Amino acid sequence: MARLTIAAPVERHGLTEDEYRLVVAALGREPNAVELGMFGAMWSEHCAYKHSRTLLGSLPTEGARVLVGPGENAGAIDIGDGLAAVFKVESHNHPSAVEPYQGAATGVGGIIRDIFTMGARPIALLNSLRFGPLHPDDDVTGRTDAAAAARNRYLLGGVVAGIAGYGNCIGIPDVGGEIGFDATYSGNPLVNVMCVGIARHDEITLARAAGPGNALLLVGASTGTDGIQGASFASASLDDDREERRPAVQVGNPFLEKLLMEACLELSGSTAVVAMQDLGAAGLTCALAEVSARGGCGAQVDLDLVPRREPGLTPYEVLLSESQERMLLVVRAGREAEVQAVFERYELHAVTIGRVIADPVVRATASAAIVCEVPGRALADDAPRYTPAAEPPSDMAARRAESLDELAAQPASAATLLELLGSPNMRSRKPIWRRYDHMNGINTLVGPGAGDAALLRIKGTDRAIALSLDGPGRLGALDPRLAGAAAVVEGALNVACSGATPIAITNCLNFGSPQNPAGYWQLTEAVAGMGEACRRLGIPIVSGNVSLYNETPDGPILPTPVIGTVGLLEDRSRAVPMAWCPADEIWLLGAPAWDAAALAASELAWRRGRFGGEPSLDLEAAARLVTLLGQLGAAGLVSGAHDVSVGGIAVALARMAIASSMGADLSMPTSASRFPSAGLFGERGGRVLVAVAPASSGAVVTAAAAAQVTAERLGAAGGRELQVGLGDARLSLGIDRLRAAWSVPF
Amino acid sequence: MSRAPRVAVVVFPGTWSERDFAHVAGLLGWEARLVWHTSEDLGDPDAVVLPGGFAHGDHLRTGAIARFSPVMRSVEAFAAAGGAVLGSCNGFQILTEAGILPGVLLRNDHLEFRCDWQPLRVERAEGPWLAGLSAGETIRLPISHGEGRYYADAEVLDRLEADGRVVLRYADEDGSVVPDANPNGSLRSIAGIVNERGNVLGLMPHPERAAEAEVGGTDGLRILRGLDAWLVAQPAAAERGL
Amino acid sequence: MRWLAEVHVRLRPGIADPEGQTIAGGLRSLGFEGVAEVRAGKLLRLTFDALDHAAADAAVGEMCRRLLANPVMETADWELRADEPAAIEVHA
Amino acid sequence: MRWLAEVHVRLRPGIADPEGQTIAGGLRSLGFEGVAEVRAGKLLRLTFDALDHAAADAAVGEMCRRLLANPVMETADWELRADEPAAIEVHA
Ligand SMILES: Nc1ncnc2c1ncn2[C@@H]1O[C@H](COP(=O)(O)OP(=O)(O)O)[C@@H](O)[C@H]1O
Ligand SMILES: [Mg+2]
Repeated sequence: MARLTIAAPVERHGLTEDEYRLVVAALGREPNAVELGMFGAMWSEHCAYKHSRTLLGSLPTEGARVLVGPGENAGAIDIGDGLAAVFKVESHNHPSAVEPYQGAATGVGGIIRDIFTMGARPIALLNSLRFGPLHPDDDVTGRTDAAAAARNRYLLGGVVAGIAGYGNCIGIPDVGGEIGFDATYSGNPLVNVMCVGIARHDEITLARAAGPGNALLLVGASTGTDGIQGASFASASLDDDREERRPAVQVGNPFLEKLLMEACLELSGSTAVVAMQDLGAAGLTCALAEVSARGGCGAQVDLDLVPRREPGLTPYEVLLSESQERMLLVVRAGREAEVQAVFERYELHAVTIGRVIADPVVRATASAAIVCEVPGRALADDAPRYTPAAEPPSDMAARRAESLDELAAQPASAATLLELLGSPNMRSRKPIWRRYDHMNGINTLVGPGAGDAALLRIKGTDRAIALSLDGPGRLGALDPRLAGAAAVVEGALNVACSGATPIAITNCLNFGSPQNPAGYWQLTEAVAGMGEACRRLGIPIVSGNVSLYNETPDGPILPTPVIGTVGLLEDRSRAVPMAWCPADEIWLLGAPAWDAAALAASELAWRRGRFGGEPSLDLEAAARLVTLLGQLGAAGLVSGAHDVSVGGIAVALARMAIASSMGADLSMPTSASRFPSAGLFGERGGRVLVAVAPASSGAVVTAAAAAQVTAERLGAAGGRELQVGLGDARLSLGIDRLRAAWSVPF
Repeated sequence: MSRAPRVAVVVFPGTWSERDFAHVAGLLGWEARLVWHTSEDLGDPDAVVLPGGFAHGDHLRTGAIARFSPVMRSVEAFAAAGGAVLGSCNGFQILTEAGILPGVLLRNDHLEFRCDWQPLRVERAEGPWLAGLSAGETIRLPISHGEGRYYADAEVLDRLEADGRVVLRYADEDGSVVPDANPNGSLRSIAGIVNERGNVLGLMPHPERAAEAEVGGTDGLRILRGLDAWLVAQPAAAERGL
Repeated sequence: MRWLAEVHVRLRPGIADPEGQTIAGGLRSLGFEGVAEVRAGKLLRLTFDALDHAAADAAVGEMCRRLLANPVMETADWELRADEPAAIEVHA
Repeated sequence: MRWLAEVHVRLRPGIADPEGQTIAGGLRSLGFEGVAEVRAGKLLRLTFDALDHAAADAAVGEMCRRLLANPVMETADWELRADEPAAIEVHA
């Protein structure tokens, strides 16, 4: 097990020589080994956002509905009736690469704690996953050998089991997400988990210590040597000696967290509690530093009072242990007993380990001697911020210049549609989501598989919230800025397709090393694109997470900005499903994409080994489409909707046909006949298929015209066949064949 | 019975369906009381519900530790006196561990957790919970468990069948009990059983999750509603000496 | 004094063991064709205090009967030994 | 010839063991106050063919390394013996 020796060199703590000098400056003296460890963890990329904080400052975080923006444990937005939706997405990529079950499970546990720490009752989880190819022949690049594929299958199985194991046990439904496969994720899977909670405005609890003399209570699991160095570990790339450098694996205990959650929620309304902070990366050190820095005061604790799981822990280990399921509470002096009584009822022990002090330092004692005394701000806020060199990958220009005309001009065949439907990035996700309890709490109106976004009712109101967690596929390889923007647009459209209005987003930025100019360029571009799209759509970003150094000796992952979108549906009786009804007219809304470049970064292009081209997206048009969908939904004019994403129009139509168990007779406009494959399989964003009752089509056309959104009538629903005419070609497939092709196991 | 039925919903550490049952009790006009597992006082209820969840994290065996909670003494007494008891999911597992119902629920044969809507064939429609259904009909309820594989030795199974105590079986959409429709490998596709007197029902599915059309179905409501009619025909709990 | 018991909880013969079957399948697909059968059970290592060997042994039997094994489908056997300092480090 | 291996898969020292903790709590609440610690692990009983004792032992070690134990958090030890008819009955 990785145990640090007191004589550990600076490198071992992940600090550079320059950073070490900054530490000395901040303290006005040399740090002792314990303090050095604290800085090493707190100034890690994972905790300090050294390479991203400056960029994140450019994102729009204001909005009429924003109650709590970035900076707290999670963001909070007003959803009416004095209620707030509290949500955030978090990554657990590196721990999952090492131990998939526990890595994913503790990721779920961590994001859930972020939500109930805010005083909100978690009502939903979503997860966004990326893995390398599960079979060598799924990888056209030929980079995936049998061993790598086996490892990827092991990682997928472990991660899904870990998410299910934790979420099902604690009783929070997992209602949606996405999963994607690409060779660049081999050995470096992505595990992003989003949690959404509901709180009354007056229940929202912040993590700001205040009032010298107030008590610091440590609650939950006892402390062991779990995950020491976890924070710095998450910030180092996974080179081959990870087996050796691996810290002790953290084991999640959802059963304990359930008790912790219920007790904290019971206390969230209480005036006895000043602040709550969960213990995550960098453990007690981070919790103490952040609550005191946020509150502009200090904290003094006696480490001898911290309950231990095993004998012989050093002060260093107690301060940096990442043992799971622990919380720090700031409790009004004199009211400790009343708070402790609540925890006792839930069979938990809350121990007073120290007090808030006026002096703005984190001071810890052990056997009556001071083991560390560090300004909280220095730990929490004063890490250096870097803006390293940024440069597009050298081959970028050449790849974008590549023409896709030849592939795009190929006839769009039924065989290709079936191939795409059954491909790992498109086939049914049911084998995954049926392993998650997606109904607990009986709020799930639309669950996984049933729509682009999950829809959950808010009991006691007419409202529902729509939730989506989506990433940009391969766009990042050709245009990271577009990838950031497209992910925001897809999230907004997923939510809008269910009839809801997108009101806020959270995000998780999964990228390679920022010390590599291409890596940092991808990060800057993606953040810029996200910001542009959010401003254009008028959606604030209220929380997020950054995971860098996602690379293996084979190179970095695809730039993967994952967007969690929350939408509000005022009248849930107006919810829009993904299916169509007999005789419905099928309309395509949004900027037409019949040109060859629509195939850029598409699944079809990748499967054919065409990794180039110039992807694009008309943000203005997409914004108008989102608004239009809101109007159509509110007016009850559409009976079904689904956004065009991976696999293009053809796959989107097939998905709707399968969902409706009904075919349709359609023909593409003549403008599509020059590049049939681009027309049917192109994945350019900002397009939606809607099903409209004949009686309503006039109103839809008028509304679309008024909103300046292009609307194209493709045909009508009915029969057992999906028929698509394109020029003189005609593609025709029975529902059962579509469903069979789509329903292949992983 | 004039007043609203009083239902005690038992809460173990790790239980998570109690709030959902309370919500549905509200729809039914029942008075639901959550009873923490360390209490022996069920509060003179007309019926007792053991909800779903992961009592004690399902560690060791589902329900193995829960059965020793003080509240179980009262539940046993209530059941023995003929009171209406419903154990769903984890509640069913606890009832078998406690020996109130025979058999045991083992890990699903495919080793995965399974959450889905599941058709069930009603084998017998009697007693406090099922009288509102009709024997032979097919209903749909959500299942959500990793350890629902019903097991008992052949003798016990034969006795259960002979006494007509297998009340619910996993079936396909048209109500045929076929291996493919069995979601967890339960012997004889058993999804629910009752005790000798028929007053205690244990089932893996979640009736409380099928009580409103907007969340997917109302067959669960039909099951719970059965209690109202049954209670009318019963002497009050007090008269039964509870 | 302190005792260390290793309790083996086994599925009764004849009861289907999908976990064991899956592990056996996994081993065979890794090339261990010689694997005929795998049965999965639980290993519980108990550290506890008891007066003497007899009392300790009786206690373990009682723990198995009441909680650790369910007679409907499981059996339990155990090894018992005094817990020497050495052993403490092992599991501390 | 046929061999019988009892593989004990244990959590490494220091790795949290929620299951063991819960079981210990359960035993104490049943009145076994003397219980200091419980560590939960897996018991895998393998029946397999190998040429001789050395080959069988090597095979088990390989199976543990490749599938049965996750070195990140688990260790494995085993007892190996030739599988006599008697033993076969036990687990047949
Ligand atoms: N990892 C996952 N966990 C839970 N639900 C998932 C996961 N992956 C996909 N889903 C669900 O499956 C459905 C289809 O997913 P996806 O194909 O990504 O959406 P679409 O193609 O409709 O945009 C969605 O409802 C989504 O929420
Ligand atoms: Mg979508």
